Amino acid sequence: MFFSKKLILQFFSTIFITLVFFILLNNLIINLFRTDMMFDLGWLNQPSGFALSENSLPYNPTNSYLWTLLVGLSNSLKVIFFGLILSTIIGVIAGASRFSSNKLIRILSSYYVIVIRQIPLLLQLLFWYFVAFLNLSNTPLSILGNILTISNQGVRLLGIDISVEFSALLIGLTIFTGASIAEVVRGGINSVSIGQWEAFRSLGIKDSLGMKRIVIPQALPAILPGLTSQYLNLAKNSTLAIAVGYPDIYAISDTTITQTGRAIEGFTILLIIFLILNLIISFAMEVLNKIILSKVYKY
Amino acid sequence: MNLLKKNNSQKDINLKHLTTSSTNSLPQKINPFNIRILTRDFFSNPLDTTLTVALIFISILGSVNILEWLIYKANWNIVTKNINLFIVGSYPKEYSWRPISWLLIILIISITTLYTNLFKSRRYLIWIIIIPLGIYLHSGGLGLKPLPTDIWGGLSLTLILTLSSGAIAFPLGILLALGKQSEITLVRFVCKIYIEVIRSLPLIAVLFFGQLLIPLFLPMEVEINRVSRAVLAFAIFAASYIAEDIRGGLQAIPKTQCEAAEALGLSKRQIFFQILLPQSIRTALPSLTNQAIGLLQNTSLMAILGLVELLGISRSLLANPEFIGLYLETYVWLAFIYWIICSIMSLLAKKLENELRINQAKE
Amino acid sequence: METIITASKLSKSYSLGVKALNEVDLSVFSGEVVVLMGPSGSGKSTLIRTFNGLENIDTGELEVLGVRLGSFATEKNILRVRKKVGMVFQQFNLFPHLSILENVTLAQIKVQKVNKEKAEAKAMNLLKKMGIVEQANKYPNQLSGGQQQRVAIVRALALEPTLMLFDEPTSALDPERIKEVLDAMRDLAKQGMTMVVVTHEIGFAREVADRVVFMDKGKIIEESDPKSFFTAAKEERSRKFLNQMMQ
Amino acid sequence: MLKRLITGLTTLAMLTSGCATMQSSRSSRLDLIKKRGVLVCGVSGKIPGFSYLNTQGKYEGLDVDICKAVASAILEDPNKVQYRPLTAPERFTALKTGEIDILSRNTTFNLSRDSIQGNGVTFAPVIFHDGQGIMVSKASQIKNINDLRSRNICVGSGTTTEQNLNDTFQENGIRYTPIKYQDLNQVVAGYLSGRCSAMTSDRSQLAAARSSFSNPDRHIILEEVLSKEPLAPASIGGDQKLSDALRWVIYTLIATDEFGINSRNIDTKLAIAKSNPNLSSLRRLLGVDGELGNKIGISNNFVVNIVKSTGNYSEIYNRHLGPGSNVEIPRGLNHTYKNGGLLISPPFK
Repeated sequence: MFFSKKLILQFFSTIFITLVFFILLNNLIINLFRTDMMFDLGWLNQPSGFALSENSLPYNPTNSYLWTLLVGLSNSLKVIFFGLILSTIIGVIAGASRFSSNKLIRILSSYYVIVIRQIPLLLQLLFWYFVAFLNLSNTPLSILGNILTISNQGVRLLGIDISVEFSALLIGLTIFTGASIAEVVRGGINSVSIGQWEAFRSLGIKDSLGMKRIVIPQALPAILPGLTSQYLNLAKNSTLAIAVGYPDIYAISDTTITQTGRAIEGFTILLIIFLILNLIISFAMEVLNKIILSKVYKY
Repeated sequence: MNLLKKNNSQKDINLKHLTTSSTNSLPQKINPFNIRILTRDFFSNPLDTTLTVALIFISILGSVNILEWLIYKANWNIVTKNINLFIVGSYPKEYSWRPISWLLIILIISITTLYTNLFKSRRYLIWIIIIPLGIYLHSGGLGLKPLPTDIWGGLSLTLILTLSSGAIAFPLGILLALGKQSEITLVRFVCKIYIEVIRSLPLIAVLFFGQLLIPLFLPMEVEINRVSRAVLAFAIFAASYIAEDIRGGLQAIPKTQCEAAEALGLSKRQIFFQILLPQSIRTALPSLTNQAIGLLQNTSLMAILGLVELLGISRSLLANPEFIGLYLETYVWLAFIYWIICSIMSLLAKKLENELRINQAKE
Repeated sequence: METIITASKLSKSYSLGVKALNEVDLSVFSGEVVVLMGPSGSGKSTLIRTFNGLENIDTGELEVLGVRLGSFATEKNILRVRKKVGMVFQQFNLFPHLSILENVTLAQIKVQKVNKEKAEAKAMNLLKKMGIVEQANKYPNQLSGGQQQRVAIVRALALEPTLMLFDEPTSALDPERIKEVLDAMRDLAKQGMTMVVVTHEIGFAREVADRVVFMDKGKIIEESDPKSFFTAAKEERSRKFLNQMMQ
Repeated sequence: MLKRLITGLTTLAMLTSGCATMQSSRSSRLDLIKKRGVLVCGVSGKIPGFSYLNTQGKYEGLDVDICKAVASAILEDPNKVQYRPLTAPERFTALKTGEIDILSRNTTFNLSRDSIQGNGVTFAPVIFHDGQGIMVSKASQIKNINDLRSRNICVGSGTTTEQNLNDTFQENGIRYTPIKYQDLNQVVAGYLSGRCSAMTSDRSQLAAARSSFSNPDRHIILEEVLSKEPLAPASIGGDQKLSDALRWVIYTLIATDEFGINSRNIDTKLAIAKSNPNLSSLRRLLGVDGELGNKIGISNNFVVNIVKSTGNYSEIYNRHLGPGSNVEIPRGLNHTYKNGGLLISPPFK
């Protein structure tokens, strides 16, 4: 035989994949042509004509669709950024609480994880927004003096105004992601051998200190990959903003697609944005991973 | 060898140990009313005591309020008056026995799987038959009156979406995992791109693609209904995650397994399907369980895209003037249903895990 | 002679109902070296771990260095005992992310509140005595098993304990590394340290031990001086065990 | 394992083969509907009075009755309809991809939606003349849109409502904050909770929403109308057969209203028309003479079928929006021209 079996297989599979690809592309072109909607990005420069409830970048409705999408992205980044920080704090506390000497804390933290993870995130977001926040009173309720005031008009923290849509989304995402991070942290701590616990305990070191100095540093290599995927999940889940009226990138793409009818283009832009967002988070976590590992294991 | 064994047993202790307090390392026969145990678990130092007292106070206050609301304040009319809508959506009354009996069959099989040993050897076959049976009972044909997919709804639609997309995503995920390790460059490349792209997209975007853009990639004559498009979109999404889980399982298998199988003269295909795949699935089972539960929960996103599954039907009901404003009741009720189903799924997965472990031990 | 450990009728069972300790009575006196022997699962490891509160007992009375460690001892009491009792494990259990020096100084600084310079000076001194001072800035996994176990001994000694517990300290070592650890323990015994050692090393027991305690199935079967134990064990089970060990 | 794989693949095959139906691209959708024996109608499903799910799990409302009228004209059976609940953003795409045959979902008729370069659909005659309004609580003391300066306004996203709101306020130089929701009942929830000082939507929907409040008297709809909102059903552009049929179904509802023909007297009227050759316009309308139905590709007695199943426009209106219904909206512009409204039907000739 002149051609090896492998080469023939390679040849046919290549043909097959190319064929499928072209059939799909062909259908797309025919369908776009039929509806007079050939791929075109010119509309990005037209004014969007819709107002936004909040914007992290300067914005008014005469700005172009392109700028509107960027404002949406900045709104997304805002909720993702604070979500990452808060859910990490909650997740680490809840995960470490599973090893508390107080049984009640152990029970409560395990119930937190069980309950939150058995209920769809979308349902939780709807709850936080339509039940928890919108049922607040109209007149601001002050907590801790004037540090935090909340009403159904918004939250004011240290003089900074935060919308209820943002707050509900942030709390929902944080509590949901926090539960997953708690599991990651628990798994990481469990991966540290029992001998390490016994060793620091027999040196007279208390559990709280041992956890901080001995266990967590060794658990980090097991925790970080899980943490990365939870961060990515949080970024992706932030698109559920649309259900609580927060103008994130997905909500704005959705409105844009409705107004312009440019579904393929709008979707492509969304796809690219999320590919980049993923790359950024993965890259940042990889760098963090390396820094932490080199700090923890100096050899 | 001896040393290795010791290590293992130590690991086992590890898990139990770490969940108990600092002063004892192994669970023991305890009398729950022993005052000294209470001291150790709840009041071992002043900080603990304060926390315990505060937490007990908050829990009692919370439970009293919640119970009061559940029993006296809540208006459960939206649930009691619409229970059939929650279960089968707007499926016509005269035919609603079809989805209901399907749900009952699932419930019965779940219970027998969990608590009895009936049909043990054929159990997986029964679980696979459930899916076409559900589609048949819902859509009709072959003696049953055909009914279109757009009247499907409620809990039965949620389960149809979950089970059918899972049934597609699982083999597709395995194929992708296999493809990612293929020797053929283009296959490897395509699988890799597919997995990476889908995993980086939010589910809502994939579902949007499924609902509005899939038709653009098909010839004009081909019309796929909404439910199938949703199933397809969920399958496309879940497969990429399953592929990564399976791949993780494959990587966890020691190389010696492969070498041993090769030494026995098994072909490549035999090695994959008989040695590697079963082991990797066993390893990946906990994460696959999470995927399955996630899939069920994620079907609720279809409410945003206009299907009247469990959450969608609730949103329609909340538009009815009679039930306006009953958000909390509705959401608590939905959370309860999702919680029950997810718990059943976890129990089933645990059972499967145990059975696989026993099988492994027998081997 | 001062009593270091007084144990009476110690019992402990795991959830499966197996009695790990069954009414064990034992006293250890100051300056004494007691070797615990017995087949695996005999309860000797459980017993030694109750002495610093790593395991707690179900019933019975236990007093270590004058502190009561009965069932459900308070956290405070346990910490008090642990500060005075050093322990060396089969798997060394060094902290892999800390250097040798940090391993030895951590508890001094955090528990005894000694300042860093003093702690390091003391650590270097002890490492020097143990012959591993040149390893001070390395990390545990760069050391051989024998070296690691000697670091573990130093780590315990740095807290100036009154009692040292050894839980099979040589079982995880390569045969050629066993001697260096046993030598270190021998030196320690010569300096008059009170030691409880779980080991299968008959030579060590014969030479160093003041007393050999033989356990089986959670009970103390025989307690005698090493000479009479190894030459003329009284109990059938002890003889059987020794026969197996000699082969 | 292999078995499991094969079963999975067969399921896939079953699903795809069972669900894919072939449809000719050349012929009109009207023929497809006839062949299929069922009309696929896109509705909202969440607007009281127009289309919503009743406790029996059936859709109900003015928009739904339009679907029924079309089904009884084309398929001679008002029940041969599949309803697709659609969100505002997806409705035109659904029409374009052929997912639905007709759209009957509170859709505002305007140029860009009608044109090829825009959304590319063809509108049927207007079935409900509406205008966008703003509802506020009486207690707020808001009297006109100027009082809404830098207030929050709840609005449904992806709708012309959103654009109209923006246009009006921008023209008047009034700054405001839109809080956008996905469907009307969420807009209502946002408004009632006090998240917004006002909510905006079509006046009919505002009235419908208000009627469901526990204290309807505490809310008022401002006099100002932000825009004309002629709501009309639609079909895909470039399919004249279907759009003609749809158009004349709507005119039937209006014409029978003008003639005073309703579901109670239709049999009498038909008997009169049959027995009296002089009543030529009535005879044509009821399909006794003139083969009118054939000309638009449906049966000649389509008018009779429609009136028998849904009644005339007044009957439909009164059932869902009239006095005593759940959602009471004053009829206003939606009377026939004879009664001072805007509804008029060209002659059935």
